[in-house]
Amino acid sequence: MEYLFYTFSGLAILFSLGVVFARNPIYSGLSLVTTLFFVSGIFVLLHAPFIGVLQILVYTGAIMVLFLYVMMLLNIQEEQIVGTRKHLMKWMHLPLIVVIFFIFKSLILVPTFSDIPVDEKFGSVFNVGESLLGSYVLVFEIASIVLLAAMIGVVVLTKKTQKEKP
Amino acid sequence: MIVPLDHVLLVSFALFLIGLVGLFLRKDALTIFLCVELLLNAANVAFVGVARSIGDVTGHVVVLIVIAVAAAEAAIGLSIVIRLHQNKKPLEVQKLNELKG
Amino acid sequence: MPLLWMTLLPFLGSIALGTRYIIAPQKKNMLYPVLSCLVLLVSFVLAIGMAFSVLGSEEVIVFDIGSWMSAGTYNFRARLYLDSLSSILTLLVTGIGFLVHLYSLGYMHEDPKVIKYFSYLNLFCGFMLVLITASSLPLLFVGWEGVGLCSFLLIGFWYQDQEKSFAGRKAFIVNRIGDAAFILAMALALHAFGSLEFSAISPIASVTHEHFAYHSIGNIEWIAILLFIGCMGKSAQFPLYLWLPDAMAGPTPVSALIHAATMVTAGVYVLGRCSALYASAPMASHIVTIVGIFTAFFAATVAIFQNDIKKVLAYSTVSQLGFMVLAMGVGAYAAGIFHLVTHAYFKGLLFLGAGSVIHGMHHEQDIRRMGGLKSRMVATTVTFMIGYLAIIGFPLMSGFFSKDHILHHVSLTGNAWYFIIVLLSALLTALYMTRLIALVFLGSNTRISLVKAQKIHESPNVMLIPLWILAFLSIVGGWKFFSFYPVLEKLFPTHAHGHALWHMTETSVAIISSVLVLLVAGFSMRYFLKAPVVIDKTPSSLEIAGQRQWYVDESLMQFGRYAMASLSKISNFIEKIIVDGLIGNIKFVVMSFARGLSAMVTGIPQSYVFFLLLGIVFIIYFSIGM
Amino acid sequence: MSLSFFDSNMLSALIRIALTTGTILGVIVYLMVWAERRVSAFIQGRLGPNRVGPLGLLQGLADGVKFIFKEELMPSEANKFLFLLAPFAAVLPAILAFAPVPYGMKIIDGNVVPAAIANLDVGVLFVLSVTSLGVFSIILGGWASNSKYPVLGGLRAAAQVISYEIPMGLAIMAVLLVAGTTNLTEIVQLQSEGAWFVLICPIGFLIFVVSIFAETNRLPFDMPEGETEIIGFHAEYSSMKFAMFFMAEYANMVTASCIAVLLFLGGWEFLPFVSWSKLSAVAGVSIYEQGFWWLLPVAWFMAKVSFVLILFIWVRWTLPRFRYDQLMRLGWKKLIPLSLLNIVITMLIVMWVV
Repeated sequence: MEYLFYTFSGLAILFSLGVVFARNPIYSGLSLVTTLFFVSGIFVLLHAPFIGVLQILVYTGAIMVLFLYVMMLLNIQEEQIVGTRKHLMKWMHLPLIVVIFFIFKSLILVPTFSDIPVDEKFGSVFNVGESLLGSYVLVFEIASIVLLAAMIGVVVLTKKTQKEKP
Repeated sequence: MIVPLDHVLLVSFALFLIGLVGLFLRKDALTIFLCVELLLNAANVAFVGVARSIGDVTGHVVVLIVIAVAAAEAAIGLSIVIRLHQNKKPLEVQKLNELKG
Repeated sequence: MPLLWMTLLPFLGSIALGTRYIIAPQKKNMLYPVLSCLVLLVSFVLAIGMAFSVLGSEEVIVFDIGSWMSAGTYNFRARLYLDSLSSILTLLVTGIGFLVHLYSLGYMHEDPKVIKYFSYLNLFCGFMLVLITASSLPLLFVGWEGVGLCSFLLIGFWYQDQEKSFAGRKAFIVNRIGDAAFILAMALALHAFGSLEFSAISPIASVTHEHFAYHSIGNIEWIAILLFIGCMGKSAQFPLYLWLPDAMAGPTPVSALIHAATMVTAGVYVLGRCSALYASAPMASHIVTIVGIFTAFFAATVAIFQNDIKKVLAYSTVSQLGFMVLAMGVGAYAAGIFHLVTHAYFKGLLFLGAGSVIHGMHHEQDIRRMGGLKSRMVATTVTFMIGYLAIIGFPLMSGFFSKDHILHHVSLTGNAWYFIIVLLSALLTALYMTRLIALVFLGSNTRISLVKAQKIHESPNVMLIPLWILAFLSIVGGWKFFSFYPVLEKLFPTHAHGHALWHMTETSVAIISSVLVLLVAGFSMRYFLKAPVVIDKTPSSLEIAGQRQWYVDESLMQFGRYAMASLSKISNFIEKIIVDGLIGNIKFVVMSFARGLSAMVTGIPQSYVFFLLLGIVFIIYFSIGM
Repeated sequence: MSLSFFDSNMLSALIRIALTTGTILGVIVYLMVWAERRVSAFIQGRLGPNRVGPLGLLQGLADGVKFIFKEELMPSEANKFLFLLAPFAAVLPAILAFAPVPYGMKIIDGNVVPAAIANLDVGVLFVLSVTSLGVFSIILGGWASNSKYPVLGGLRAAAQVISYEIPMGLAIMAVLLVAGTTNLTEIVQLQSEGAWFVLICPIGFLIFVVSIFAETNRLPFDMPEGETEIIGFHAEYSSMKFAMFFMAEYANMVTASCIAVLLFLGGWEFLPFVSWSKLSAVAGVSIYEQGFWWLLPVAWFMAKVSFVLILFIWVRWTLPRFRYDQLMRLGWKKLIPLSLLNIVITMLIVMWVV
């Protein structure tokens, strides 16, 4: 089954490159959607079915729809990645350093974790739900408040005030 | 499923890196949003990976919260973009720098 | 209980008069001043009553008011304490106080604010009694301050006049300097002896040398010196005598009571009260003697050139105080206190006499414009003459006895210079007093303007009665029966007798001094009566110097101004350079730092992400990298 | 059981996938098209297609052939790739949603083996999330044809689908509350012992049905097509691509009705309080174990699904089409509050009854 994981992650990385280098924002949006699909596949393979499904339901189903919706609504034209090299280089050198630094760090650090055999029910809805509403009920409530705030924010931002009404 | 953890972390880091590069590379606001979403996903992968290896469901709870917050952030971000568009402002990030020090 | 009532009554009197004055300041009503005189009379009677039981015997009357302050381990108990020394002084204060009250009934009759005047006077007597009957230094200090306050109020009584109010302030400030030293002395005493009761500090009755044995000599010396500086302020010794001549700005009865009889003697009383302390502090006593002698001689020289009748008497007071202080320094505590008593008599008499002269001459104070008053004011002249004889030390007068004792003790010290200077100042006293008598009373009255000549009138009886009583006391004060000297002698510790100077006995000293005095008096009388007194002739530089107290007053005031000016200059420097400089610059530092930071905010999200990334790297590095 | 079964034998998985998709796309969708035309004709008092083949059964085939030979039109300047992608994006989620749906059950040596492609533990959620993917096809379809009207049509339809997703989700939540599990087979088993969930929360069922009409853009909510008065998002599509959209719609309908049956109408159970196990006890033969008897519940399940499908068609030809703002108002102002209320009610019921 490991090959499945590697295919999923390979494709995910491939499509995420697509997100970054696609000329047309719509294309990058769609490639992000496919990346999300593969990421949810990774989740399922890592014993997190609930998260995987939720990823599709919430992330792909709602957020990406929103993104595409807005992109189409605003009818955004293609954007030339012009002068990427200059633009790129000016900012690029630092992330590169970070990259190299990180790779070494993670390779050195990670083996300290040990893989614990995990029972069948590990990532199921029941388990995650239990801990979500059990020890992390406060976090759950705060998340709901964040969403409420976002809703109010959106309403306030997009409501056409008197003077703007065409 | 015996996927060693450092491979999962490597994958998540690759995604994070690509998102980062995209962030610096792209100019218009929407694509930058997408790259941010990519970053968040990379983080989620890492969380799930570690949760799987230490057998603790907390990782999943965190991912849930991250998704919720991402949803809120996307909503707000997009409504700002719409507002910008309505006021005929350019969407390129470089041009939107009135908030200068 | 009588002790409490005696001290309390003047306070009650002053409060009664004070409220009456506040209620209706305009309405003048002579009933209240009479009331205050009665109050003083009652106190005097009480004082006499207690004196009978206390004088001469070891018996002591104590009245415990209550615990006043408790500071940590030590708590002060305010107690009134009457032994023979303080009973003598109470007699003096209440007696002369009553006489002055009686006198000012007449003197202050026309003054609109007479009720206020009498309430202040009562207050003064009250505080003086507290000072005298206090059993511990803090309570004494209460009296001390109260008396200082009242002197300020009374000197500056006619505060409308700028110069008079300045004199009041000057008196208060100079006293404050003395009080500061007094407080330090108290502090040191508390530290050294652990308690401020006189019985602990300097038990008069049983002086035992080992009492002071286990105290470090340094402590005792310093306490004595600091106490003496306090007394200098109050009893107008050399550097701090400035305020007394200016204090003449107050009404004359005030000068009589406060600046002759009672307040100025407070310092000498304290020296007397702490005599055991001074007995075992040779260096301090030495300083006291020197200051006393110098003050006596200096004041006497200045008095010769003064033209204002009250100024002459003021300087003579300073000089007589010098005598008392040097007596204390020399160790003749009994003689010092006795001179204090007799001085109260004749100096009170002289001041009240001068008061009635001024009253008669309608506020004319310049003796060069007076003369030949003997024909117009017979009673004043006679009493004044008695006072004059007493002060110059005419044989068998009270002044003669007290001055003679002092001279004798000075000679006992074996120091020739001391004896000569003291004798010389005694002679000078005779000189300026004769000049005063000659110019004011005996000479011809050509100098008085005709207009004023007719109006000269004798003072009313209410002013003359006190004069006659004081005159009688000045004569009788020294005699066996009346004198307090034997009582005092018994009270104070006998001083180790050095060999007498040129082995003179007491009587031989008396004879020499009185002969010299009479000679000087005679010659000066003849000189002053003959010499034409020209008012507007340009005074010789010597006279000017004399009048201006050899410029001591000006120089000291000048020094004060200079000290303040330089102090302010220093603080100004500090403020300008350090404070402004430093704080001013901090502003620039912060500004430049802020400008640097603001460059970071470029408005482009990417740059923010860049810094975000930087942060992540650092966090990772520090958390894991180490 | 879920994943292990999957990776145990890839072959059986493939067979099952082929079997189900084939039956759905081929048989059921085909019959649906036919049934649609017949029932609508019957409602309108006419016979409907009966010339081609017995009772017009082959009419669908004829239409299919017609579509294939139609000219492939492609609007100029249209975004080629997306234009082609849209129809597939429509069909894919429709079929994918059918994966966790169990249409029967067989007990092999003691443990329950649901007849489903993948007995997912998160079954219900999976269905929900996949149906929400349908929106992509609508948006892409509209936008790819590069002309104003389809774009607006697409966005309108997308808005409708999204806003009706919420009441559907909440209705399902109510059921989950009662069921306590998201595994579809377990839900059906629960209904076999107790009462069907439609009896426990009828309002939930009502809301669910209304919202699946909207989800599949069926009348009275068929704003996206709206042949008559408004241009839907697939105006530019023709022939095969249009057929794909059409097929996707019917596949969605089938899946939605299966879910409705599973969640509310007791799945393959016989009658509300009469379950097959009871019947098998009475009839002496255990239906689920022996031989092909387990196909009887499957057939019963199919009957129920067809009943719901007929309901679809029936409603389509009786109710007038909603205006867009009425439609949205119904969705947001009426259905969502109602579904929240429903959840509260079911919660109370669950607390008292269970």
